[in-house]
Amino acid sequence: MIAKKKTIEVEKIVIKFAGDSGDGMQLTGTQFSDTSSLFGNDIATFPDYPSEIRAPQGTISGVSGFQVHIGKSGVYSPGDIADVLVAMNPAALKANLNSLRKSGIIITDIDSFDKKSLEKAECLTNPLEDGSLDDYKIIEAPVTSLTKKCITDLNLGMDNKSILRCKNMFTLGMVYCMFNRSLEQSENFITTKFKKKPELVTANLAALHAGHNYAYTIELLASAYTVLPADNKAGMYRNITGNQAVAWGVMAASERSGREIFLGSYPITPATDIMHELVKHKWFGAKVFQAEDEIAGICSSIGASFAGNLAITTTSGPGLALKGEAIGLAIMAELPLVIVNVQRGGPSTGLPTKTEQSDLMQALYGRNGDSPAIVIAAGSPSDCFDFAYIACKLALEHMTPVILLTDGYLGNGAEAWAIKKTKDLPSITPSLVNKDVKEWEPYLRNPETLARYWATPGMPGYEHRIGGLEKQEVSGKVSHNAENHEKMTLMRAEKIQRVKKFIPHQKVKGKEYDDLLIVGWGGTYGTIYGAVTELQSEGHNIAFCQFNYINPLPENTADIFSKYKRIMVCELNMGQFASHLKATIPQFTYMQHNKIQGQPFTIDELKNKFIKTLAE
Amino acid sequence: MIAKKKTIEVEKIVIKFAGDSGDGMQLTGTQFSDTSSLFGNDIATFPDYPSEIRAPQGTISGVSGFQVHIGKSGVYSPGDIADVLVAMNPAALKANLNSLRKSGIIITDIDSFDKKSLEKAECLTNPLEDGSLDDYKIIEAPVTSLTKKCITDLNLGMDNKSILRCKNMFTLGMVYCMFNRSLEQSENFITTKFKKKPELVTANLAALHAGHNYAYTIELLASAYTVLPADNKAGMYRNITGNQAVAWGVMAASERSGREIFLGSYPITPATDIMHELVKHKWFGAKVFQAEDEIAGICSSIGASFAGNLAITTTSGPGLALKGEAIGLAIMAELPLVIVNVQRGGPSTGLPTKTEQSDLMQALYGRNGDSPAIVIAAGSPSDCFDFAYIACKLALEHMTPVILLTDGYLGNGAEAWAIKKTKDLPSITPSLVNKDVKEWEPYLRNPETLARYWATPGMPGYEHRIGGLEKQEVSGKVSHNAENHEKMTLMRAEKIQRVKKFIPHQKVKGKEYDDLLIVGWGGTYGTIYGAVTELQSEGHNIAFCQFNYINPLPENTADIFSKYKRIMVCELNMGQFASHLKATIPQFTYMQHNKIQGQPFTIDELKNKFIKTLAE
Amino acid sequence: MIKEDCSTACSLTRKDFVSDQQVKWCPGCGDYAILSAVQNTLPALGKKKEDIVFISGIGCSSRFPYYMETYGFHTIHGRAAAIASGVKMANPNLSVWEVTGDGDSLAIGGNHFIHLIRRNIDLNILLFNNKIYGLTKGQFSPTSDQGFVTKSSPHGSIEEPFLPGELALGARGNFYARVPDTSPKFMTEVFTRAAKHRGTSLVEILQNCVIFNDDIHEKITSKETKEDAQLILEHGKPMIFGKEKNKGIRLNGLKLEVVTIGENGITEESLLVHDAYEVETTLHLMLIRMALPEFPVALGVIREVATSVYEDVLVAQIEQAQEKSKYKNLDDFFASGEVWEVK
Amino acid sequence: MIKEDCSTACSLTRKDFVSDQQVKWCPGCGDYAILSAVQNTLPALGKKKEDIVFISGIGCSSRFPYYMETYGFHTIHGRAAAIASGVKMANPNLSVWEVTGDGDSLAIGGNHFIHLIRRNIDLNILLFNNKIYGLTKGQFSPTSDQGFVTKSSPHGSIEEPFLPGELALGARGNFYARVPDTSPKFMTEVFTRAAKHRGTSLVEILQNCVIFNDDIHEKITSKETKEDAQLILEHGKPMIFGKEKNKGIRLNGLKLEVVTIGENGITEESLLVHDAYEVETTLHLMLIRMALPEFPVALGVIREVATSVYEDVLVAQIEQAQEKSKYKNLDDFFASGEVWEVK
Ligand SMILES: Cc1ncc(C[n+]2csc(CCOP(=O)(O)OP(=O)(O)O)c2C)c(N)n1
Ligand SMILES: Cc1ncc(C[n+]2csc(CCOP(=O)(O)OP(=O)(O)O)c2C)c(N)n1
Ligand code: SF4
Ligand code: SF4
Ligand SMILES: [Mg+2]
Ligand SMILES: [Mg+2]
Repeated sequence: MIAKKKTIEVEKIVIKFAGDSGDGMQLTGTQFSDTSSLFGNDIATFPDYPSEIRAPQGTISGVSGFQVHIGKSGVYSPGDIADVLVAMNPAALKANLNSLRKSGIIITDIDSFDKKSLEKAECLTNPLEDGSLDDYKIIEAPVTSLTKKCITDLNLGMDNKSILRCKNMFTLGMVYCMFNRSLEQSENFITTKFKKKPELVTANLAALHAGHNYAYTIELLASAYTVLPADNKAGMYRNITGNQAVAWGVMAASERSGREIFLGSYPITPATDIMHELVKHKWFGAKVFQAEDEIAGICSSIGASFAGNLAITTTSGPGLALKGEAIGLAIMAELPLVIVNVQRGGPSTGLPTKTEQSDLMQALYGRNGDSPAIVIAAGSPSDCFDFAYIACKLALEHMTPVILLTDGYLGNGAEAWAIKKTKDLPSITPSLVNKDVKEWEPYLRNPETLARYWATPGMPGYEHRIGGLEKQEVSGKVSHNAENHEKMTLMRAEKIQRVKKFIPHQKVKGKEYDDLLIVGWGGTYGTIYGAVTELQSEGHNIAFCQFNYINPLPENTADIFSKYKRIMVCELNMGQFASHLKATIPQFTYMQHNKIQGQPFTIDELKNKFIKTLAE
Repeated sequence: MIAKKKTIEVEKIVIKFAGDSGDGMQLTGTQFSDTSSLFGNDIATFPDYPSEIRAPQGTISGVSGFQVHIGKSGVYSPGDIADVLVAMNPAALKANLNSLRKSGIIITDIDSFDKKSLEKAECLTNPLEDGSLDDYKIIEAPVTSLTKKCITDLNLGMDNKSILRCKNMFTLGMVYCMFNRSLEQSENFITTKFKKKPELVTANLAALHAGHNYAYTIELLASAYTVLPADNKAGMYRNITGNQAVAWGVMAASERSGREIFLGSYPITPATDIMHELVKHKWFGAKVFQAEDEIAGICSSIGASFAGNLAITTTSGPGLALKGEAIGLAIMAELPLVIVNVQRGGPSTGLPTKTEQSDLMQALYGRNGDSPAIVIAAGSPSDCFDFAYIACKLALEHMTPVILLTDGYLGNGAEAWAIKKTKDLPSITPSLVNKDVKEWEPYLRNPETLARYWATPGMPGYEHRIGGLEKQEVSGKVSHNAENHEKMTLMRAEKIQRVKKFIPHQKVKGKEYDDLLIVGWGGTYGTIYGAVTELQSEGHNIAFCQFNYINPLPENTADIFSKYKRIMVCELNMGQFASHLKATIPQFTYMQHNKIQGQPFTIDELKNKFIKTLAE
Repeated sequence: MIKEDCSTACSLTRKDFVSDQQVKWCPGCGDYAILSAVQNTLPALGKKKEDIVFISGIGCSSRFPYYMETYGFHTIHGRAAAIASGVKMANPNLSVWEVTGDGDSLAIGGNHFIHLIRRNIDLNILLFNNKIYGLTKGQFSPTSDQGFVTKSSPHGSIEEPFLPGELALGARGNFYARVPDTSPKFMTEVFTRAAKHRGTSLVEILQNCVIFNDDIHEKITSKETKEDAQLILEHGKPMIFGKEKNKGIRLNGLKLEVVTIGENGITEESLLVHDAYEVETTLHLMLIRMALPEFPVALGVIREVATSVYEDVLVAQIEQAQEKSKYKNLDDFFASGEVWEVK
Repeated sequence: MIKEDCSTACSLTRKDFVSDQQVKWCPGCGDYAILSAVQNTLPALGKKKEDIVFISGIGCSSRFPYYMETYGFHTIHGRAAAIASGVKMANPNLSVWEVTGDGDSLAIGGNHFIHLIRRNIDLNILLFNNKIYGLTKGQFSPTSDQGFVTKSSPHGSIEEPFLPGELALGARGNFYARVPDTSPKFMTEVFTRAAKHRGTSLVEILQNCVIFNDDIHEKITSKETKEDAQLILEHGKPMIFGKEKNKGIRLNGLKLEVVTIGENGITEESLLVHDAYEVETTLHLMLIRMALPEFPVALGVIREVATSVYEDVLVAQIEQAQEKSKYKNLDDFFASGEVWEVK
């Protein structure tokens, strides 16, 4: 179920600033490109003035734009299509929408969407409300009112018009924050430019900082994830973010398993959007419970699972830490449960808006006792659909918690998704009791999967008690017996290992017996894929395999590894998957390439590393 | 600081039942030994009647006893000295105390310690209150009143005297529970014996079950830990349990570091006794806070650490799971903190009263992000003193959380402790700011340890803010900078690795280049030691090293491993230390011997395993 | 083994609710009487056995579900309220009972406790208040009195205890009752009322732990004093108590006072009449706070106010969304929005 | 860099409490005014800068400590109360302030919140109640109104909100005050009272989040309506409010009512006089529950009752134990008990 071939391009990004002629968009664009050059970027820009010199304010013909293409290197044009559109009013939005890529980001001044402006822009309905922007990521910032507020507070004695001229600096501040740029260059610029008018220096600086703080506070993310749908199969497509995809995957699993959805969760960046998405779908019967904390989130889900629902809980790193004890309960009670962890930078509160793969060990081991669970990881935003679906399937069929790892980069990133028909998805057969069979006990197991048979409240004749104390095999009664504990511990371990028989073999991209096998897992799929295929096409002896099944690992993993001279594990942490491989498949030597910067890999950086390694 | 040579003997245990002639002690003892034979034990018994046929009730001369020596094999005598004394009244206690080993268990009927009985037993003060039993583990059960209650409730129409005759069955039920014996043999016995008097069958069975349930409910532990102080050095000794030793070790560290103690904790078996011990020592200034939950336990400790105290939190498995997020905060804030985890059987609530070593992975990895902490483990009850002390020393000197792992077996087990003078302990120099140095920032580091310098509220001029977000190196301000995050992540890792330079080299017991190196860690020290030394003295080529420093591992570990043909890791879990070794020192092959029965290893079982392995 | 489906065929009796597990509390523990009272309560509720679920945390009290021949889940410490909430939301047709202790619900589980009550999910909470941590062998709990000496407070506890009823009303509670474990019939009555109330019902049971906190409720429950120590509230009835049934509670300004009928012109009419249905919590709180020796302890259903129930609204929102939905099914939804075709 | 030790030498001003960090809240956020009010409060308290500590959880509000030139700790979500408790117990000489939000303290941190209040540790809690999760971009919180539409409640929130004051008193709270972020001087007054009160002081600040819940307190705080909407309580003063200062609060049976002075024979004497020191919570709770439009919203220090403080007793127990101790030092203690010698 790995998503098809695609190229991911993260080093380059096109930003278009658009507004009314009076909005100072040229200046804004120039500032951003100047700062980016200083930052070390390659840039290409394209100013795009209104054709009429004095077009009426607020109309489409009055829109002025400035496009900036920035990248680490190799930027040769201002870009055909924008990734980010800053639109100061409805007209600017309307005029530039067709040159924004699907799933691109729109930053807009919500204050400018009043009736009059919409009319001037010839909008019959408000595009922010009529659903026409469903496929974009919209950031509605109150630019006008916040700019006003922050400057009025300073009592500089400026008139309204002069104050409003600072709006562009507010927007610029926001964009700087999103792209991690320093304010310094523009601060200097402002100070110099308005040297003679100190109140303008103060006002513009205030707006710049206010915009920056605003973006910082509401944790604006620059999801610079551009997927070029290179060789997509024929079919219907739509865009999807990773977080949306998780929600939809669970909905599909609900449909195919016949189990109602229950999501118990507590908001946390960058996972909250899964809840936001699912709660929209009450029409589908999804029950979404915003709990008082992460523990109540997972515990309510465990209760719902006990009662027979398809139960999910979603969170990010610190939240997963809080759920550890309860995951242990679900393991002991052998109840189906999906735990989605959208990883962010750690430890502790860490870097909440940045991406990282550093919760792998926590997913494997973050609870007391020998307590194995299935751990899987999605490779791309649209992949999140597939692996959320698989997580539900494995949970329901194997009666166990499944931890699905995604990350901030995937969760916020968008990608074209080949629309699935639910009937084409693999079937899901929850491990329910067979009512025709007379013999049933709570811990009687399916001999093939070792999953126990699920009986849920409401079913007459199956009344039973379970709990977190060690249980007697078969009967499920409390047992303190020594041999039984060993038996049950091994049973729980074996149950998870058996999952190997139900998951696909690991695939490799490349020739057997190549020099170097690159190993990755989860959300780094796109960049590693990009780097390796480029090197392969350049004739290098390099192969690649990206893991989605982390625990258990696919059956043929050792087999694959045995066919390569060297193995290098690339990941966005200090080497957690490498540790896992060493512990589970110790017979090989694993080189490591790690990046711990809260940022995804880039193709160039990987290529350089791989070329160097190949030459060693 | 590893405790000196000693032999641990857990397979054999001597229990003495003692009471008034009318209390039915002979019958009780016989029942217990019969059941134990059926259980597969080797037994030897010794009935010990009062010399006077009808000595006055309640007097010492009226005490009747029955001693049972049980073991897996090789029981040749009823035993010289008892490990457990069941004393039905003060006289029985007094008469048998001198044949009970120090730190042995006394089970006594608290209801029988009234003024009259004490007088009859010629006790001037109540031994339960006058401190004379300080060195024993006393279980004060309300045997008389509970027996009465449970039988009276049945309305059998029995008189008081007949009811009280069932007291022995209550006690027997308790002992069965403690030693994991089935009630069946005695149930059959009672049913047959009183066939003609159904009310006696009912009453005696009720008492037997009530005693069993009582012991079960209050989680009586049979701490069958017998230490034969084989070749102790000259000096003063006293007995100490592992949990007590932890508390005392912390007190000693407080004395030597000049930092006041703060313990924030929440009760949980088998860790609660550390809190119970420490709270007694208000005279020493120890502040003990029974928090509302485990999270508040650790968080209050983090607050106390921020404020400059020697801060500790104590718990067991499920509680450690709840503390994960907060441990991450202490790692990020780089504050000293000792987390003591007394391991018990997992997963989930698991086997709360049994021992296990299955929280190792949780200690290493149970929190979000790359978040390394020091992990150490104590090897014996008295060793808990040393390692609690070391935990405090490392925390204060390296400014980091330290997780100390003990287990239920160590915590409840007792051992002779060579009384330490605080001045003979290694010095502790907390990483405090040097007030003579003018340059200080919150994350300025000691170049040798990489520990930051601690400034605490109340110190003028050092006002500063820290937190759980990633910090700028040196300044400690919030930073979202990519390179800085990588730098800081590596710094936190390196800080822990540096500890290697401050801990002793790992020692080996045995010859270099022997056939087989046995590796253990923590609380299995005694049994592995026993098994290996016996095999060595029998001429086998076997060596042994027991790890107390888990993360980081001692510097010479790989060196040691390289000198043996085969390495076998023995532990009470599914192989967590083995996994850790594979991940950190992957160049060796590790065989495993695991026991997951909530029980310690036994020497015989290890010897058999080792002999078999040596022969392979 | 699957039991025969008798629950629909024959009418249920107490015995149908007794499981095959041996009850493992200390002899004399108050928990036995509570178990018995619950088993006596259920048959008359008209719920099928399979539609009843007992959820507990950890503690002596929390072993309760094992002894009930219904669905049951003995979960983890403090989390029963959250787990029970999930059970009820997942299947609102179930009769869900949370069994918990003063440690389980008011120490580690305090947050779930107040949030459950605030949400008013239709659950019945049986809070066994023995003012001690029983299972961990006797530490003071959040309901233990100040000065209480235990293993963890050898110099006496420093903490002000919660009054469970007061905390529950502070968390916007709508049903609160208090009963002693010594009155079997009274318990059954109150449990029945709790079960019938729609919304979160909290029943605090004054439970005796013979081992670690024996007789802590003795002044309230002992045969000799109980008539003077207990004010048994009945909705619509004047607040009378005492051996001679001649004592009563009267309002004096904003405070309550104990008066004697026949003295100083006091008649039954002078007394407060209990109104459990009153929305304002003022008087209910005063009743909850009455304490010996000045006052008798108020028992019975103190507050019972009907208001909207969480899962009712949840289900209504879902039904409404389903009616209004523009999608017939999931495939419909997936194919909606901005879609394009690759050929 | 170590700053010069000025705190003892010169007297402190507002500026001494301004840190070098750029304040990063949205323009117009109510948090600015609160920060300023706190910085205005501290100089007059007579505490040295180094003896003041700000502890926060996570949320917009919880960024507060960075902006204060004192000791500060921005901890993890919901745990500030527990961490602050540890700080205070470790060093009772410190003036410890907990800064927290409605999500931080009443959602994830609810348990620590009620337990801190029950224990009555001498801390000052500043609870920024904007009735929303700000930092995570706008989900309903435990104080959000029923029906509130947010990203996580597109069909309207189902939950009954907590009243922070009511919950605090349900948890045995002794100091509770409420102030709007729009009244700088009033905030400073109330913060000063909170600081001076020994025991846990809870100040609920009606804070405006311009981004996700703008104007939620508008009816209370707007210039036009505030005089009619606010009842500013002062201990010992009659409860008068309104533009014309002619409205008042009177007790009618067990309920409050709004009356107009001069109408129906009402005089100032008919009105309730505020008694913040009253131990019984009855009237305080009624004041806390007063809500628009029927009533004005009660502001100021509603309850301020002196009672024993946790850490005072803790320290006293330690001192007593030290006095009575039979051990001179640790070596003494180690060598006590049943000791034997091996030769
Ligand atoms: C996470 C966790 N922390 C602590 C414990 C230990 N523990 C079990 S029950 C209990 C308190 C029980 O008190 P209460 O709820 O009053 O029940 P009782 O035994 O008195 O009926 C504690 C602290 C645990 N099992 N799990
Ligand atoms: C363990 C954990 N769970 C969730 C979060 C995400 N989170 C951060 S702040 C917050 C709520 C903030 O609301 P509030 O306390 O009202 O503060 P405000 O931003 O409104 O000032 C949440 C849910 C987190 N940081 N950590
Ligand atoms: S310890 Fe107390 S509460 Fe627990 S079973 Fe025994 S008597 Fe009951
Ligand atoms: S999001 Fe709201 S609460 Fe947070 S800083 Fe902005 S205005 Fe203030
Ligand atoms: Mg209790
Ligand atoms: Mg808020």
